[in-house]
Amino acid sequence: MGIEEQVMLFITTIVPIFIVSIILYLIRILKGPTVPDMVIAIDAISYDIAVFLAVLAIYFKSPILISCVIVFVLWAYALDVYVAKYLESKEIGE
Amino acid sequence: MINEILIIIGEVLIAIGAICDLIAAIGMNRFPNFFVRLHALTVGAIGGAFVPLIGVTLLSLGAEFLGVYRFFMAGASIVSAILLLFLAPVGSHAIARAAHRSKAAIVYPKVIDRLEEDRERGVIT
Amino acid sequence: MEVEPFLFNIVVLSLFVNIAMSLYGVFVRPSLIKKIISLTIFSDTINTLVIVVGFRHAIPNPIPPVVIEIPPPPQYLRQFVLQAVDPLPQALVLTAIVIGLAVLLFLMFTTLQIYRIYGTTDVRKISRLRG
Amino acid sequence: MMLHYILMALSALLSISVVYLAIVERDLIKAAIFSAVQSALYAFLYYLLMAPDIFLTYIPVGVGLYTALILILIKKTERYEGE
Repeated sequence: MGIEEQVMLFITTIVPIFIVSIILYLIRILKGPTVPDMVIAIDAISYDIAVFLAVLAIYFKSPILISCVIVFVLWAYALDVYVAKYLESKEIGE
Repeated sequence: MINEILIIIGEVLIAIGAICDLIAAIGMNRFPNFFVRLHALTVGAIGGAFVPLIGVTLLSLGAEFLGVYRFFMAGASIVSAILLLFLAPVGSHAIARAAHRSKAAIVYPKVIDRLEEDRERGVIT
Repeated sequence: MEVEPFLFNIVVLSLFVNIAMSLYGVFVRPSLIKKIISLTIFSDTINTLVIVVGFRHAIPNPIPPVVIEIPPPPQYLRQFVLQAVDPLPQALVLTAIVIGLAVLLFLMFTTLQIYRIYGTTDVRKISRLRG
Repeated sequence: MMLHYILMALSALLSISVVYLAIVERDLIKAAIFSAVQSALYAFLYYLLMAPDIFLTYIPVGVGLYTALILILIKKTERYEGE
């Protein structure tokens, strides 16, 4: 067994764990009793999906797809700052 | 020889990250209130995203079947890992501070809250 | 070879269900802000349908339409034509997303003026008022 | 090979539940947050449909700017629907 088949077998084994954790985070988003609970669950699901995209870029053998990860990590935390500014009851942008 | 060693180290780091993600997801569903769930978010951000991105860097440095662009892949993934290490605590701290100041999250199993007492007495703002 | 068209049909039918629900939100829900949220979901779903048109089934897997070997040898170009997806719908959708953002800004400004004049964002109350 | 189509179907099916909750929710802030989750799932679908340029445009617009503009609008008007 070559090194390529071994990496592909490893990624095929590891993918269901990511899918199960994404679905568990999504259950917390759908249930969440207050607004900050939903926001931190969205943070966690964003970082999880970012790692999942990086692993899938190896699986599809297309290295150009890795540039999506930088944008996703860079914009995932913006929702935190907006909701925090809203909850502190000040104007956004001052 | 060096390529196989890099690939094995990368696979071990990705496996650690996946298991940390599963633990963080279970904790996010079972913990009782907002301020306890922040601990699960920390496990999911550092153990579940920073460590496997370093693993992707090492694996793509060693994988020769990806072509010449594997160096681009390694550079992009390590840059995103460092960005995540800086940006994830900023967001979680901002949302925790706002939730405690505006009383948007209910703290149900609570023993004592020194910060709120100090704020009511006017010691800190 | 039987399972993959079934899964792809699930994707298309899910997008149709999303279109139906967002049209319900635009026509029935009373709040103007809920209408704006439904309209953004509607335009995003239409953009996704346009991209689904350009997707191709390729062996072993499709690749993005970017040539990553310079200068490309003829064997690589043949493999690229066999595997790459269609880049024309992606170029169209890229413009549609930005125009959607501009339309959202205009609708937001109009809603803000309505709230300043009438004092509400409920369309049932606005239609009952005069002047 | 099969994994590609399984992930596409899963992402589209999960987006149905989020869109339903975003339409029927009466608290408008929660509706805006569900809209952000729908943007993330659609971005994952764009990635699987092999359109990385759409991904690079749609993430700042869908997750960043749409949510920020709707939150500013709710801040200046009212939070609950139909009262």
